[in-house]
Amino acid sequence: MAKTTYSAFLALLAASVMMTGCSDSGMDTATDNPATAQHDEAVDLDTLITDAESSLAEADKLGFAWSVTAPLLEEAHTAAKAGNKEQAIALFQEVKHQSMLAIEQAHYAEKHWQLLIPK
Amino acid sequence: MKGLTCLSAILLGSLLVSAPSYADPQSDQDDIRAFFEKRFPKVELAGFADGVYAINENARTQWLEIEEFPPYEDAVDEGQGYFETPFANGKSYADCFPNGGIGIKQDYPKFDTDSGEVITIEYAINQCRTANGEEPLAYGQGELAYISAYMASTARDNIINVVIPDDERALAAYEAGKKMFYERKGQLNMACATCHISSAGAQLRAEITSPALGHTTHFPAFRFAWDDIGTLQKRYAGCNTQVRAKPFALQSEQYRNLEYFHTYMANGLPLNGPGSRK
Amino acid sequence: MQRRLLLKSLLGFTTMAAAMTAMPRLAMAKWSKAFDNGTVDGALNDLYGSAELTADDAITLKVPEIAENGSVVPVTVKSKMANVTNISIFADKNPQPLAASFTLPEGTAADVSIRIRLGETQVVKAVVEADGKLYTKEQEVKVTIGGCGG
Amino acid sequence: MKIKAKMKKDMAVVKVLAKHPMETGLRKDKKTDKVIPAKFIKELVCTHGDKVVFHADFGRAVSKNPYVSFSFAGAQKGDTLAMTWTDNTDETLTVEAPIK
Repeated sequence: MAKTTYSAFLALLAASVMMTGCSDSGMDTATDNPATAQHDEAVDLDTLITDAESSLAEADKLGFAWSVTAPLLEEAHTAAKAGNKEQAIALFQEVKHQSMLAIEQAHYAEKHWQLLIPK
Repeated sequence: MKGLTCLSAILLGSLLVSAPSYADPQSDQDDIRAFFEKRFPKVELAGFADGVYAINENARTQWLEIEEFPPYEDAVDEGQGYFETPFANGKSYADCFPNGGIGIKQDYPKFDTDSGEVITIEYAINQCRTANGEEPLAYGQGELAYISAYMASTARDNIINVVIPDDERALAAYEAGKKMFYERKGQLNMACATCHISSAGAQLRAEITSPALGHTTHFPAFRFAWDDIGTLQKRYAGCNTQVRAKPFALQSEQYRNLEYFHTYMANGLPLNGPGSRK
Repeated sequence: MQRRLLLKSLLGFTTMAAAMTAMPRLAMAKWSKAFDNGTVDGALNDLYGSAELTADDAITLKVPEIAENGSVVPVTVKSKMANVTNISIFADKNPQPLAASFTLPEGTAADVSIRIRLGETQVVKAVVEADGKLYTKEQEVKVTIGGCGG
Repeated sequence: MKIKAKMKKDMAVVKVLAKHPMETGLRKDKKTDKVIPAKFIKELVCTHGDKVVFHADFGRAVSKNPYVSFSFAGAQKGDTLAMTWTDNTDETLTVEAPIK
């Protein structure tokens, strides 16, 4: 019981984080993300690309991918091809970040989708 | 922090107690009706078929004026033309449907116990085509939407009567559609129910959100935003995109299940499609 | 049933010819000027030779308070006055304010409806010409940015 | 063009929906970024017998697929109306309809 309570709490927290995340409208979250700001040359672009793409694929498989993520991925690839490594990293990280949130939404929905049913 | 944990424990607890594995569709319908009757006491059940125009007088007046000379009439005529044109093999759409396809929309979506899937009227139109050696049409807009609009027009005022047969797969399809209706998704973390149940009738930016009850009655609809007739599932994809969730393919299993649930909720309401919407 | 007639078909041609001869000569010339004018007063002057309007409650202007859709706003103008010869509709913030002008011969009621486009929230003005004088009634129509609806 | 004309007491009530793009010439094609050339109805005339009973001049603000309604006296059930529009490219269409 203690464990399930904890994960429910996590899910609620994730949901509330997402809610606040939305209020300052989407696309510029890349710059707000501390993980992005702190990266340095140590980031391996190839691993990041694999991560970003597999996260998005998982979110998609769960039926929870965001409509804004795939265009972002395209943008990221374009940046990488153009040699803008820094921008590409930021964008791939954002793709990964959005996909993780989407996956979290799917998990949350699995447990709590009935909350909105009128009683 | 402790308070929050406590709250979530209570929420979880109540879920564990109150959530049966499969809800009873009939009682779902009763609950939704009771909810909307309470929220919009002045609207009679059949009135919900008018969508947002049942709950907003200003919008209703303009809508009635548009419906006096509706923008979809030509599309319905065109749809009739397609519907009545025989296939290369000499058969026609009429051969695929009960009662020659006339006045039958109230029975869709149907659950096909042979294939184990939900059959919407648009899905059936394409099944009819492929069974007769014709290429399937694009879903959403154009020829198929016009045919569907014509078929809807022949079923106007008929009472929606979606049946969930005594079949586990049918109930599972219904349940999957229901889940999709209530689950939050997309970058905006919103469910269908967020706007169309919890906040139905509220002002969302410049719009008044329509009640979920009665959504399905007037599709395919002519939307001025589309400048054309489009199907219900095209609207689903639009709604998903509006909350920044990646839409499913039109007539995918997911959307057909959603339409199954969504239309079942409207059982007993009159069909009034095609309708015009903003 | 309606019959669609091409202009070139004989019947269509005679109908058109009848329409052309009966049409007031000035109509076309009036058109280009007033409808291209960028201001309400300018268009009024082009159309009527005057921009002097008297507000009058004998005119009914039916427009929505909030437009459902800015690209199809239903407008109805009625007047109880005698000898109404023309009704025009203006939208002051559209690039060319004059939206439509109706010439009403004797026997045609001062009661017309049309659907117009409004690019933004603005005042819709009905102008009625009766016995050579101009009367007006106006109302604001709010136009919001759409997106939802279903 | 669709016409619905109906006697209501001693007045013929006429409703018309013309099929026309009503392009203002002020709009750009989103894809090509080119201005879409103007094509709009300038004039709609209704005749009953030899008499013009209604004459409308349209500006660019008239909605796509223009709709107008009006009513006039002196007609009878079964009479025929002729409605003619002319657009800025001089294309024109005449449609006849009976009064019901």
